[in-house]
Amino acid sequence: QDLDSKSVADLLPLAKKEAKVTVYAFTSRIGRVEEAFEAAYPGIDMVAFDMSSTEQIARIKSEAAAGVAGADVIYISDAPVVLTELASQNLVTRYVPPRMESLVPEQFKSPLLAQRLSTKVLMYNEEAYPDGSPVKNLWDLTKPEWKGRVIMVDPLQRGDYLDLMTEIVLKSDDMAKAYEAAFGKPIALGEGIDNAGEQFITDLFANDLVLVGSTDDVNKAIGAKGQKNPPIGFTSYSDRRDNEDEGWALQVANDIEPSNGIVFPAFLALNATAANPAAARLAIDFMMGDDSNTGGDGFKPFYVAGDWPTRTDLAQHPDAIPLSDFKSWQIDAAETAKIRANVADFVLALQ
Amino acid sequence: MTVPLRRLRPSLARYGLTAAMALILVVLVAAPLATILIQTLQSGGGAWADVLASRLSQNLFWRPATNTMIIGLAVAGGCVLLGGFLAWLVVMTDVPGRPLIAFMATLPFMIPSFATALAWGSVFRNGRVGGAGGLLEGLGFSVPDWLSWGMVPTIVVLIAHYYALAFTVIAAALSTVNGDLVEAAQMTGASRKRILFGIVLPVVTPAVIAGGSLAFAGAVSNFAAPALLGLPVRMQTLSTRLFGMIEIGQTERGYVLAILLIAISAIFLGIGNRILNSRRSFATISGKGARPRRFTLGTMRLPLALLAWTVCILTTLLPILLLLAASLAPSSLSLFSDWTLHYWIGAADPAFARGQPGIFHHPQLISALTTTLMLGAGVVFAANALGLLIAVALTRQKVPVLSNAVSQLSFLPMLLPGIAFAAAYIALYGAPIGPLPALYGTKLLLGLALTAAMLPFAVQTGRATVAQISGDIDEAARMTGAGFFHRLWAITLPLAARGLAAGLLISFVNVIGDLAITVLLYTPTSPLLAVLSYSYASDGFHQFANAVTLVILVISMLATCAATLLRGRRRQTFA
Amino acid sequence: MISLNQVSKSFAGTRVVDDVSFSVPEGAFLVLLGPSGCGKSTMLRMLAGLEQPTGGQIRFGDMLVADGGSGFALPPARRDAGLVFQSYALWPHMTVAGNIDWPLKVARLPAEERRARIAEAMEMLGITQLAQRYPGEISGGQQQRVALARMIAPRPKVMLFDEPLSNLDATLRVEMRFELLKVHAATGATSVYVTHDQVEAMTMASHVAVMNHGRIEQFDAPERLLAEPSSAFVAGFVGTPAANLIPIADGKWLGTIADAALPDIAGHAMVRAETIELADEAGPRTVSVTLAEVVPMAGRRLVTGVANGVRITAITDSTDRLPSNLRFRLPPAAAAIFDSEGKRIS
Amino acid sequence: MISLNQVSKSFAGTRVVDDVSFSVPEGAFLVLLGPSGCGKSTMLRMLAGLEQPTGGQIRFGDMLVADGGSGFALPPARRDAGLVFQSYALWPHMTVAGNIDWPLKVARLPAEERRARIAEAMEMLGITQLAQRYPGEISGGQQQRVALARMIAPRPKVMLFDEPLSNLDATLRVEMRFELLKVHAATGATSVYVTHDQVEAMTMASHVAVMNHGRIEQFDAPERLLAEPSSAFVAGFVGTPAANLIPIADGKWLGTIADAALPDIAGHAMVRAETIELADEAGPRTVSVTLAEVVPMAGRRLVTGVANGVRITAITDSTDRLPSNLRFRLPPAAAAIFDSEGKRIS
Ligand SMILES: Nc1ncnc2c1ncn2[C@@H]1O[C@H](COP(=O)(O)OP(=O)(O)OP(=O)(O)O)[C@@H](O)[C@H]1O
Ligand SMILES: Nc1ncnc2c1ncn2[C@@H]1O[C@H](COP(=O)(O)OP(=O)(O)OP(=O)(O)O)[C@@H](O)[C@H]1O
Ligand SMILES: [Mg+2]
Ligand SMILES: [Mg+2]
Repeated sequence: QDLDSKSVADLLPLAKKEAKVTVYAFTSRIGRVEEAFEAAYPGIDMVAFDMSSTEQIARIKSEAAAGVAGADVIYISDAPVVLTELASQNLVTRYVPPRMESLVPEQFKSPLLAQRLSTKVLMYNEEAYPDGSPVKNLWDLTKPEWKGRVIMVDPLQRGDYLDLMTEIVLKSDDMAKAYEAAFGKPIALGEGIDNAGEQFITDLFANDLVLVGSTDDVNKAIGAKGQKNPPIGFTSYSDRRDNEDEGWALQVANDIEPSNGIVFPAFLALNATAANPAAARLAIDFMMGDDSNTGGDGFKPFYVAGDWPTRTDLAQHPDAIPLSDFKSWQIDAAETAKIRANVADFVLALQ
Repeated sequence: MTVPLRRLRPSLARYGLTAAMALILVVLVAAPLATILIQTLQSGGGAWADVLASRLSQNLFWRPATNTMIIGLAVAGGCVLLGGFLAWLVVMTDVPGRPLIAFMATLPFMIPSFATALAWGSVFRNGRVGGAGGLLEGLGFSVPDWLSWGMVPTIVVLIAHYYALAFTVIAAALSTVNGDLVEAAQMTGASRKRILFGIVLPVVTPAVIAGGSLAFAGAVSNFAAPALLGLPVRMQTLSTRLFGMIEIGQTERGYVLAILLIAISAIFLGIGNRILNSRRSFATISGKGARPRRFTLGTMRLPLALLAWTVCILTTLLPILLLLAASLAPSSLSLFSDWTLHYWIGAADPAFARGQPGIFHHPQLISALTTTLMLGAGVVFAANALGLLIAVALTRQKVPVLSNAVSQLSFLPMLLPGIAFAAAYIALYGAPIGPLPALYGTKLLLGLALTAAMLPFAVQTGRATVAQISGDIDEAARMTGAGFFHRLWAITLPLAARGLAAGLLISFVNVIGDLAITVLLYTPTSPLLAVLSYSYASDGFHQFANAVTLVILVISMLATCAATLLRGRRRQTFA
Repeated sequence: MISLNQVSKSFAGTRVVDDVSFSVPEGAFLVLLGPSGCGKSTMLRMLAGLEQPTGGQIRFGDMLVADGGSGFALPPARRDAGLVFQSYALWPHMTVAGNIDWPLKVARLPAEERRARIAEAMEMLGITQLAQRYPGEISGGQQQRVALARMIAPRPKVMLFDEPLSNLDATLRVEMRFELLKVHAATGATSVYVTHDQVEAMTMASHVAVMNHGRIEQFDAPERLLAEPSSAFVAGFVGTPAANLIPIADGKWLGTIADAALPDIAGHAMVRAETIELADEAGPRTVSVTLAEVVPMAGRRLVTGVANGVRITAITDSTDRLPSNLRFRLPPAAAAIFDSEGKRIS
Repeated sequence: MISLNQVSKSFAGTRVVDDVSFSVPEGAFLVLLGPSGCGKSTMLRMLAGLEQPTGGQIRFGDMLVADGGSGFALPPARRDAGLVFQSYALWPHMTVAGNIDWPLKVARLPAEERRARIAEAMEMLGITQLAQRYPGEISGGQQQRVALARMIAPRPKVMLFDEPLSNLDATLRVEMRFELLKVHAATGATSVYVTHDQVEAMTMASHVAVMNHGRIEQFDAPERLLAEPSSAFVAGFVGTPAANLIPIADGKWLGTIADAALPDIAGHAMVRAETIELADEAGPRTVSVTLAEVVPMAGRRLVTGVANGVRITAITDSTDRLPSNLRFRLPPAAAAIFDSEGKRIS
């Protein structure tokens, strides 16, 4: 509490005494953060573990049960699970560096501090559709011409895709409106279906939705050049940066009714029983970026097109659509968490 | 005082080893497993109801379970047939190029199964998931979905991946089969095929069961192949389901599925156990010396050789080639163009691969390499030493209930998803237990968990070979007054050497490739190759990940070579 | 030195050794004789400590080595006994010399001594030139000799032999039994020796135990066994050739040929082959037989004929051709009479 | 029906079968006799097709089955031969009945027939009650009988036996050889039979081949072997007991006892045991021996003594105690004389 309000300058001597900070991170880019951090604060050793959000969650829970403090800082995605299973049990706690209080909008500061935003949005092959997205409305995906040609990762295999499904259900009202726009008549719900979102998911699956195991398979399927009739599907906007290397033609479909997908946060949080509380706070502060307009070395690994910093003061990445122009739902992790399991069960019943 | 001691001693001699092994298995396997079981029950057991008796259970459990069992049994059968056939060819016939076939046939399970699946796709893939089709579509054939996706390709790919396990274990066993058993069969006028399936494979039943069980366990817990080939037609297996459940935060359901997977598998594995525990003996190494027997294949020599070569090339060279290409080609869409060594040795270049330098510039590659090797070697020796002891206990001391428990327990780690296994280890041994310090964060904990995870391989292979040594050989050594470990070292070990080498190899390959357990338990000061590969992959640097995978593969291959050479230097008279 | 007290052994419920008691002094040479499957090997294995009796006690001298009741068993290693396995049980991964050497190594003999013992044992068994071969590369008889050499080299106090010469030729067997007796005498060991060879039994044994169905039929000195078989089984089992056991009933040989000298019971009369003569003519106590086989032995011929399904062997000195209508003349008195249970009556 | 022409076999350079030629007609019963390691098993294995001769041809009837020169070999499966392995080679994972059944299954006999044959074979070998046991659960002799049953049940045209009765007791052996001869006669098969048992050789054989060091020493009818051994080796090897081979030199027995009847060469004189008498007093052709052993046989006693390191066996009828100062009187004429190479001279 006391520490929470300390400035970097005040934290530094304490952190130096601790001399070490352990970070669990869901991305290997933490390696580059580590180098930068140790260069910025010599004498404080950052120890970084790279593991998926799921593995972090398993590890944090087991560690808590065993009474050991593994990490000081947790850098994690998979917001709904983190909130319900970690934050609510106080296994991880919120920390917002004083420096960030004014730079990060409220919605990204609570219940945990979000460092940046990622996406799962509808994307298409710009080589096959040079005139823009062939789809203007999510409901188009349930039409016969897209039968067997919509692709995504099995929402029961990956949390972010389940979040997408959940958001669609949460935004049922928008979905119902979009239905009218697409078919020119009000939506009629099928039996046992409670809302337009569920109806959409049902119809999508009924339209021979193709499921795969990883985002990369989606990218390849959609993006591969030289296809006459490529599928369309949901994936990460930021993967577009690999277009050149991989030979893809991925492009985001932004103008979609009611939305092209979701934007979700990556959290930076403290371990409630951190062994190095000061260094932990210092590390979070560092990872939020410095005062330069690209966030400096601490944020550099995350300053990529298709991911947006939650800080409002950083410059837009030149290659990407600004967040404000991006037509996505920003998930509300708390709301999502509430019905996520039900949506999972709903999807489970479909396949 | 003396009387109870007197009573104790003979029963110790009779059950002591088994009891000791049971104790170790409780610590290594049963306790962590119980932790997981308790977790699933803590919240009222709702997950059990969801999985077994709810409107969801059909999709959540029953259908995936059915698929899993079909796959498991088909793969086990296929692997035993294919692996057994190749083992027979290599060990018992004069097929040309035996050493090379032997070498190649051990490779497939070192190649990650996604590469094998990729190889399948490169031929049979159709346009269902976009992109270009495979070779067949390229030639103008239209490939139906059942051949591109789902059950059939999954089974074929898994057989192509796991038959090497069966091959390795069965070949080791066959090489010790006393020639006169085969000769006796030849005298009856039986055809080669008849002898193979009527005598040769049955006399090495322990190895066949070991190979089959390992393949079964591998197949039912494999994730990559059903995820790659099954999902597009919405075929789910228990492993994809439970992986998904854990992934989307429904951990309890995931663990319930894992426990159910274990339970179902235990039924099938129990059948194998019963055969091994029956009165039947499989002592093919007799105390009368033995001459090895080789069939001359005659006119079938070339056709059979061709068949073996085709299988080997398709299941090893093709996936390896694809893997190699995938580590050289900038685009995963056209694997055979624009090859560059950048991903291996390139210096950092901001304009290419997001500035990532080649893997040989990775600052931790060397330390990852050495840690991997050291850890691998340590774990493998620990696991196999234990495995041999367990195998001896199971073969020589048949204690009614305990033996069965030991046998089953030693197999379970193979079926339990690594993430669950590792989590249980942290939960159980992470905190201090009584006077014992917390093991969390130590290499010891990782070592213990990996040792437990490798036990199935060690026990199965050990058991297959120990069962072949006729009892009187050991008894003759007991008569000399040599102690248990002395006999183990001088008599059992050399006679079981081939099988043990197989066990060492299989577990080594597994341990250096293991990710699921390592990723939760490793210590960051010493990353492992698998973790390295994983972090590359998780950021979308596939070429780099594949390059590291190839490094792992090369290490595995070197280990195989070493094992072969070691074996070759021994005079193979009894075998 | 070895004494057994009501020792029994069951496998899965069937008794294969049944209430066996006997004792032999130190330095004795006990031969176990008996039909296939009667429990001889099981006996040896119990003495060796490889099998635990299900009942009774085994003592070596004063020392209890196994007690079926309490389950106590001294492990084989601590009995100072050696066993030649019926199946040889050679270690297939060791050379001939290696096989012989290993027990010596276990006993921690100095290298010098070991070399000498190996050389001696191989020399004695005529396998010196096979030293570097593996068990799979030598003949059956050679393997058997290796098994013998391996057991003898460490000079155990109790030597157990399970048909150790069964795969050797007659000439070698004569040599070997000579050598074995020498070793036995030199080491003062107590030996238990299973054999099917009557000559071995008669020449080597200080005591013979004839077993049948897991029980001891007779335990005696070898000469007494021949002279005074205590049961029909023993009478018909020992001797080269074994005595004829001719069924009698109502005072008639084979139930047909009346003889006043015979008792009036149903049973068997023991008639030694050498007391049966070949007869030219029918006459008293003469039985007509069909010729089964003629075996030259000890300068004579054993002539076996079958009468009423009973094989009868006679011995003849003459080298004449046998008449096509062969007749045996039985002796005036049977050497012994056994009742229908096989118990000796006279 | 079986003929061998200059058949040889080498293992790693050493010839273990050396230039063997002979032939036997269909239905013959050939016994191979010879010391341990002389190549008997190897011969059988070549006949079976399990071993390829390195030289020479083997024919079954007119059919060439193996040719060492060209490397041609008819596979074992196509020779219609059966082999009882010296090591039994029972399949450990099958029951006794299963072991016997498997070859019948391979021969595609109908189930009915198979059952009958199994029952018959087991009955004949006295192992009926072991049908459901596994090989590891029966005694050595029982295993050997299973091996026999397994070979006999399919009734092959060529039956090869490698010491098939070595682990059976004398009584059972007599029965078995009787049964085997019956099978042999009934099926009209040609048999080749390796044994160390002289009685078996003499009673079963139509032809005997005595082997030594891979060569055939003598190939003859059994009686002729005893009566007219063609070499010192054969003389000293066959017979129960085998004839004495007493060294002679310069017309002196044992180089010391002059005898005008002896030729003036260095070699061996063959003296049958039955022609040597026990002497009370020193006298002509009398040699003083140390008693080695006494074996009761065929109602007589074989007395073996050692003189100058030479074992000499005599036969005595008397049951008297042997004098402590034992003397043997040699016969006036040796039955045969062999030169120092072992070749027969007279
Ligand atoms: N693989 C081998 N390498 C070298 N020598 C061998 C091999 N197999 C057998 N021999 C030798 O060949 C000779 C003949 O062996 P074989 O088994 O034919 O003898 P045998 O006459 O059957 O003897 P026995 O009566 O002891 O069984 C033996 O001296 C044996 O040592
Ligand atoms: N494991 C077992 N289970 C059941 N019966 C067994 C087992 N082992 C041996 N037997 C039986 O016990 C009896 C005695 O066996 P043992 O080996 O002692 O006979 P043996 O006298 O040595 O015979 P042989 O002269 O044939 O070697 C046999 O009838 C055999 O079938
Ligand atoms: Mg026995
Ligand atoms: Mg032999």
